[in-house]
Amino acid sequence: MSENLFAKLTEHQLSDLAGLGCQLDGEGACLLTVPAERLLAVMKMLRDDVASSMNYLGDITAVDRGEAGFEIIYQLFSVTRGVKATVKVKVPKDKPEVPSVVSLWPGADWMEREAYDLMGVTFAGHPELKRILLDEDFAGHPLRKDFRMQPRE
Amino acid sequence: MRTQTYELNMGPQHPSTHGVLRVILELDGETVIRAKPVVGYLHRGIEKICESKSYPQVLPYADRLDYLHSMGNALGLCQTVEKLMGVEVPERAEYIRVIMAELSRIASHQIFLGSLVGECGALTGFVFAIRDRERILDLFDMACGARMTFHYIRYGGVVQDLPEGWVEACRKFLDDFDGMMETYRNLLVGNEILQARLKGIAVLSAERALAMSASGGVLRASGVNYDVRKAEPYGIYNRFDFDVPLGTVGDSWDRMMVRLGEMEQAARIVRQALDQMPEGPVMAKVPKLIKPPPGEIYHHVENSKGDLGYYLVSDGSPKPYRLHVRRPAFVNLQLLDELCRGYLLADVVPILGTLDPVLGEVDC
Amino acid sequence: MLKEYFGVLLFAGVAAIIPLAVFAVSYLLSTKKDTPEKGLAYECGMDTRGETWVQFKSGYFLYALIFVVFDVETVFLYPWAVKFGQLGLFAFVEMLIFIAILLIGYWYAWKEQVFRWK
Amino acid sequence: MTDFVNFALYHAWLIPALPFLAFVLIVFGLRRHEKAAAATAISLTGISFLLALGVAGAVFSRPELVEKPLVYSARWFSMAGLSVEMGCLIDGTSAMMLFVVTLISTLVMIYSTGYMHGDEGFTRFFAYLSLFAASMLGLVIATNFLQLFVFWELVGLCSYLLIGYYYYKVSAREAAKKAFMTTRVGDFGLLVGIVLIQTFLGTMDFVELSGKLPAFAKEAPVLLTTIGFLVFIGPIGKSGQFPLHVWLPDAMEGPSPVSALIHAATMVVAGVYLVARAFTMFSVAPEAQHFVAYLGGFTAFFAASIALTQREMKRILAYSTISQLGYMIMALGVGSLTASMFHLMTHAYFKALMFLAAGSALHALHGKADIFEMGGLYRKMPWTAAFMVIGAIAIAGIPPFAGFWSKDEILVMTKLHGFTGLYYLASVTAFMTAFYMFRMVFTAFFGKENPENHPHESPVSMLVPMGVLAVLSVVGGLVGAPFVAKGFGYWVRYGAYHHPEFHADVAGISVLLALLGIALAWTIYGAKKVAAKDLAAKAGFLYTLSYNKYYIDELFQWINRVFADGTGKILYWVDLYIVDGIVNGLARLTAFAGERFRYVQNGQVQHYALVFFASVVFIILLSGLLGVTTAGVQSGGVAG
Amino acid sequence: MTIGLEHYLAVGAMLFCIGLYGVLTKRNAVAVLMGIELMLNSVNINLVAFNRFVAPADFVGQLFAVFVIVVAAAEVAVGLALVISIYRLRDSIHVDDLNLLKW
Amino acid sequence: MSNEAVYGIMFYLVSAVVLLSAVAAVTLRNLIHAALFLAISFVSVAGIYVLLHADFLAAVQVLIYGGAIPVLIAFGVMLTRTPGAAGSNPVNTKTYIWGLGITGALFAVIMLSLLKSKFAMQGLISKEPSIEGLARLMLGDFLIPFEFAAILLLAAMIGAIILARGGEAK
Amino acid sequence: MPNDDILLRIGASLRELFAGVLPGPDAVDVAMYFVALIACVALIFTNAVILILAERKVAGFMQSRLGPHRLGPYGMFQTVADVIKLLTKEDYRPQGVDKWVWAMAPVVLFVPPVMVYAVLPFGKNLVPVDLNIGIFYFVAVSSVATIAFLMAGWGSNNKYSVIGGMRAVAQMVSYEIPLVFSILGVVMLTGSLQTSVIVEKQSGIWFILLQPVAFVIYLIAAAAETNRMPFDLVEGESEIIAGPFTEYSGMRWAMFFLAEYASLFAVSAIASTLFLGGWHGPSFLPGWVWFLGKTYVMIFVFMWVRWTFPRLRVDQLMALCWKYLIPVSLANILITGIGIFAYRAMGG
Repeated sequence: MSENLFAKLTEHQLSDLAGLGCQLDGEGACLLTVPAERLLAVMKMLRDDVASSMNYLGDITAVDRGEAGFEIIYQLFSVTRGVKATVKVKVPKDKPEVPSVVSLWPGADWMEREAYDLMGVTFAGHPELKRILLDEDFAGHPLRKDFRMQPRE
Repeated sequence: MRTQTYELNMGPQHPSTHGVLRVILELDGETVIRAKPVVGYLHRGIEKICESKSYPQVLPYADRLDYLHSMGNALGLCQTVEKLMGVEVPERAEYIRVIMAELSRIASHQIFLGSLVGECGALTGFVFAIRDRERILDLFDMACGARMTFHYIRYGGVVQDLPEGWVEACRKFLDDFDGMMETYRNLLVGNEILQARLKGIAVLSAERALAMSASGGVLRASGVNYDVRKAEPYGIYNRFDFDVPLGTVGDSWDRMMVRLGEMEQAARIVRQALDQMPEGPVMAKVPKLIKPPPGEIYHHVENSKGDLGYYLVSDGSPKPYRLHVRRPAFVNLQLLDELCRGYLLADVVPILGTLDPVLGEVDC
Repeated sequence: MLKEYFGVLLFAGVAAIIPLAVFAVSYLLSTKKDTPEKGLAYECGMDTRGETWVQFKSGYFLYALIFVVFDVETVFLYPWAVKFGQLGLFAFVEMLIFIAILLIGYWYAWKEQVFRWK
Repeated sequence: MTDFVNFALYHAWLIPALPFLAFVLIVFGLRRHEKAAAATAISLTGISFLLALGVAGAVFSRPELVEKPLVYSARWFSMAGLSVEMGCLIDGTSAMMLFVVTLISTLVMIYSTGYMHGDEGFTRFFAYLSLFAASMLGLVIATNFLQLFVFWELVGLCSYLLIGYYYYKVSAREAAKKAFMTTRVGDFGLLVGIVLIQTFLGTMDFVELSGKLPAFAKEAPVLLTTIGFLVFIGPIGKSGQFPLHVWLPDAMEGPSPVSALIHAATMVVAGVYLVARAFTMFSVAPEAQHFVAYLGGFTAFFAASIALTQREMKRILAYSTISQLGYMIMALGVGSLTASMFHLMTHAYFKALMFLAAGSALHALHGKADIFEMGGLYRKMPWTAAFMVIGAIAIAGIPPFAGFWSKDEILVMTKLHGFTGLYYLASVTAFMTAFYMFRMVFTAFFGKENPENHPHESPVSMLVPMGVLAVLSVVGGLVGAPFVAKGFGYWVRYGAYHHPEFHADVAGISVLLALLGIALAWTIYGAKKVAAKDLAAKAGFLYTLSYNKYYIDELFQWINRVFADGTGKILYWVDLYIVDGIVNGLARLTAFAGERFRYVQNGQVQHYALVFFASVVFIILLSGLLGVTTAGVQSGGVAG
Repeated sequence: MTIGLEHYLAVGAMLFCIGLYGVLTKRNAVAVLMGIELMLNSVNINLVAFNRFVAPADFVGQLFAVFVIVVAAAEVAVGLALVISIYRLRDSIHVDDLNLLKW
Repeated sequence: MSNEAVYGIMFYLVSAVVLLSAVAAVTLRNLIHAALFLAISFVSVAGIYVLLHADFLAAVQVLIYGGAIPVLIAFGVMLTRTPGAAGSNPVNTKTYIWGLGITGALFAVIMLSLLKSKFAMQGLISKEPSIEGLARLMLGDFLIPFEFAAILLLAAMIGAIILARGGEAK
Repeated sequence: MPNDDILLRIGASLRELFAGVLPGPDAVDVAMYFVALIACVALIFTNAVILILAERKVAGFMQSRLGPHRLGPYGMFQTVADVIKLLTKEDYRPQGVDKWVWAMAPVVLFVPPVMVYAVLPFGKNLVPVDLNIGIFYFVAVSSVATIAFLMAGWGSNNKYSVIGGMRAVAQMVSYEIPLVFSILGVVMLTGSLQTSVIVEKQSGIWFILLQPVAFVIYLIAAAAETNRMPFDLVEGESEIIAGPFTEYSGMRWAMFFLAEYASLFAVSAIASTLFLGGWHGPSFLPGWVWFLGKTYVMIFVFMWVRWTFPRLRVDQLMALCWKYLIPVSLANILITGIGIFAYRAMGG
């Protein structure tokens, strides 16, 4: 399935994506690594383009790569065309910020909040970027590798 | 009149919020202005814990996500790890897994159905559903000795082969199951009051459902044909002949009916699996120390709540570097606010019921 | 007649005394251990936010209003029903007119969607 | 014949009842059947007319009725100390009124079948007309003040309905409201007067009253005068006397037949008729009577001076009505019931005729009202023009037309009873009447045609009633001419019969003045020898004043505004400076009292309740002190 | 000592005055309405008492009491509706804040 | 104990309940308490009716004043709530003194005139059950008031609906 | 007086006993009222115990399970154990409640159903207080129960309670009208409000046959009046916890239940009085056995309904009452009237 999209993208949009400075990485899944500033444009293209029409945002998560910064990973599907893609954004450790995709997929709301809550990645433009699972006054972001659990007293 | 609106807490300690969900209702009289779900009361930090556990130690946590559909959760995680490691699962184990996952789906939907009508006041319906669910739990009990957190599906297969007489017991259950469905339909579907309570309530359009990343019965009730078992058949699901029940309106009633249909389809799959199931080993050769190669993978399965996904990052060590769970109930729960708005206080509980959240999964 | 109503009064008095007596017994038998948490108003485990004495929409009032009108109507209907056998057709027509007049109001309320919960 | 006459006499109540029946039938059964509705209304009113003829015949055959009216009545309701009856009072005056009202009503209804043809509310209109006629007839046969008042109010209601007939027009709504409100002012005075009559004289019956009044006049002349004034406020409102005349010109917003009915036969003459009915009272209260005379005279002159400059045809007619009503009222005031009633009758003929003719013209011109936009109508509408000319001659007082005889009678009576000033004023008014009437006739019906207009003669159904009225306008006055023995004055009179005498000087002067007026009108508007504009410019201030109706409407608006806002301001000012000024100057005790007094009108219910119950306590104490303790209960309490 | 008409009338008078006190001195419009209801009740006591002691053969007094109850029900319905509508407009139900009769 | 004495005791008992709860209804500072005491007072008035042999009327009193009007008043209170129930029924200080005075004065004059009055009394009690007597009167001599009662109720109902809905119609 | 009726015999002998001790027949009558009262109270308490157990057993039966079965034979002592537990539970008052209003609500709720027992015709000559306005008395007295819900809702200082209280009142007042109107049909047939007379008139034919519509309306309205399923929105536990009862515990809470079962019995008994011929039945059993039997059948119907239907939503509840029951009940009155005239015209 994923090869399907890869093929289609090569036909229609490959040049565009190349022009945007994206890499296409076809290891088992269609993986697009996108710089943060291009994320919204690429996402919008993926959602609205007829070939891909990624109308379903599956998942948003973040991975702490230590000194290499954070990776934010989006899982996209097209319910209509049956294709899927993974979009990855790398952000530096000291400034983990990506644009929010809530404007494209309203369902991204809680997923982004969760990633923010647990990993400390900021989603610029999110309507209500607050902690969701943890207390408002919780210090730190537990899924970061440098987070140390406080022993319970 | 300029009635002042007021806030009303529903939960976390409330008889019908499916656990420790808290909904802050803003009401005008009895009309819901806003229904803000507050989650996290059951947050255990499973994702963080997993990073410090070896892969076999991680597996029980999957059971504790959606504790009503443990088999499906474990199936998803095992398949994720197996996919990354490239392990081939024996045929018989694949069938057993499908049988268990689908039985688990039926059990989970029975809870859904029972609690939904029970919250609407039809306690007898609730009791019927729970009673029938016991039959499935008995089957699980026979297979693995547990009734809730089974730890039955393991990396490479299942922990042990089905005991003697299990298949017969399962067939017996399936034979009775048609009668159970008949009862549900008679008791619930034809009930005028229940129809009045659910029809036309909290209508969710297909576009909105997609945009909100809803999945499972919630999405399909709105008429979107998206079932991971069909869209990306994992395991051996492409060997079975089953339909995806779809709704037309997207109201609470459709969400209930879609799940009723899914129960029937699940039984259909189980029947086929029982018929096709070959003899053979139930466990692949898996190293004692599970060390998936470095890499990352996203794998998702259709569990009873919807699209359950695992995002696994391995650095080659015996412990996962990062394990993220895409919990369908968590994502679906976002819809509560917009579905409740404008309806009455009494509608909130059935609407929540049709979203079918399990807080163990929502809070992770 | 007064004697019968004395009996009714007895019933009322005893009916009021019974719960009080039961409470007294319960008070004697029960354990007592007060903690601050016990005394909190129940709101699903959270502290109550805002006024507990919530304000209501006039829908409730309208139901009560129409109820009062119908309730008063019954005051006339019962004597009529009792005397019905002896009163003849004329009284029946009179009562029909009476009800018809009130039905205008009922119809109006229906038309104004008073009976539709908002 | 005698049978019919007697039947009519003793069943005179049928005369109002039949139109009322028509009203009920139309409203409840014939809403959708135009022809049937019109036929019902016309036929039932026509029967009323026949009965009215019968009543008239009865009066002719039994002359004693003139002195001693026939009264029969039934108990309407009664309570302690008050018994009210409803019934019929038949004498010469009421017989005459019945005749006139039924006649005009019938004719107007016939006319309306043509005029209102195709109107949406055709049946509604006939229902209103029937009710209107019924109310007026009920008023005419009233035996007492209360019955009269009830019908008086009904007449007011109908006029409201009819003036506002085109309720979708803002102006019509406003006019109807204005008529209703203005006449209400008068009605209030009347009501107070009636209550006072009941209180002090113990009866409201006309016949009984006339017996009691002379004695009462000796006892309490001031009170009687007051009552007279109060009662007269009613006619001021109803009959459009200064300063409550403002509604009448606006009342032309109704359909033209309605105007004819209102101006000629019903509504407005109700006031005159009331004064006639209460003539005994005025005759023993000279101050009130003189007031009536002078107000009537002034109104006649005042309205005529406004009519001089108006441009709308119906408005001119309306002011002429006010003016003629002034004559009638004046005649009553100078003490001649006969003259007043005579003029009422003739005026009904020719004013109805003129309104119907005007309606015919407007009908043809689709509602164009300005006479200066008409011109030369006589070519296309010869009949209408002829009728209008007849009417104009009649109102101008040219012999032998009807108006001459009645107006002459009034002038003679005025002069004979020593109201010389009024006589001159009335004569000048007669001149002005002739002038403005012919101004209208010359401008609208003669002269150059307006090419924009495409008039056409009205249908027969409209012409026939006008024809009947035209004949009456010509010969109708002869019944009261001096050379007729036992003429009008014999049958309609108060007190002893005086045969009218021909006073050549009075008649000559009035005819001369009328001719002069016509000539002047011809000079200016017919032959255009003198430009009207120049005159207007020369008259300047007077013209503007007249054209704007002496700014009476504006005055009322101003008064209204000033009273609504101003009273509050004045009260506030009084409160602030006078009350507080005194308060500040006095001791604290007074300050406290002032504070309390302020509460008396602070709008708070509780304070009103306080005052109310304090008064209750006070009254009980008072009655207790006087020893009238609950006498009612002592005698047996609530009876079973 | 027999209980007679006067006793009931006295009770009625007391109830009336209590109600009147409420009407005159309460700020809350609902409380004022409550006072009026008390006054109406006192009237009913009087009516029934007179019925019982003065004309026991007939039930006119009781029938009038029924009518008074009807009026009272209508009064309280419209009164409260008024209060509610005033509250909606003015956000206050204190009668001393209301001076609608003032112009 | 003679029947008459029992009657006397009952009269004083019921009257005391009526009057005391009425006093509570007009003096309590908590409007809710006041309303509840009002209900008590109303229901006790039914006792007075029973003592006056008006059994049907007593039941009517309980039905209307025990079940209907307190509900209406309660909803009225709920709809027009003021923050805090405790001081929801304040006294109008501007009218208080005068109100008290006038009430007292009125009571005094009523009692005075009561003392001075004489009534023509009949001791017998009708054999006809009051409910039948009422029906006879209601549908006979008092037909017009009876139908007017319907019209009054109709008017009240429509008027109150219009008033109470007011701004909500949109 | 039939000698074979044990209750009547007991009554007669008690009367004799009192006549010997007490002065005058009036005092004896009053003493007999007291006896009846004691009997009624005993009935209420035993009933509550029995009905709670019955309810659980019925529920178990409906849901294909056993219900209580541990304590005593068939779990018969389960309720007793519950009562003991409730009696010994701590009786605490939450902070912020309006003390007296809160505390008196259960009492006020308990009084009306008990008072209704006064007019229940348990058998011929077995009416505790045979008022001649009996049924109207029932209507009047039971209408007071609304105040108790108001008090509980108001007094509890809890939002769920207030919502529940308001709902309770709106529901109870609404359903009072069809209830009252449905009774009216029977009153038109009998021409009397006296319960004993109403039963007496059913010696030939039970009114359920003449007034089937009224019977159905009565059942629905009575279920709503007693806040039974499917009209138990007052408690509506899935939304508003326990409505006005949220802040009650121990015996105070139990008192609400006691009141509920007392009134359940009362409305069932009234149903059998009005429609099912009361004490009439084949004479091999005494009348009061028939009466109680019919009443328990009615109670069973109520329980059956309760364990079958889901709860209505509040707007649907109101619509059912105002848009269906009231017009139908009014039409029933009309048709009854016409029917009576027609019957008379045919010479009946």
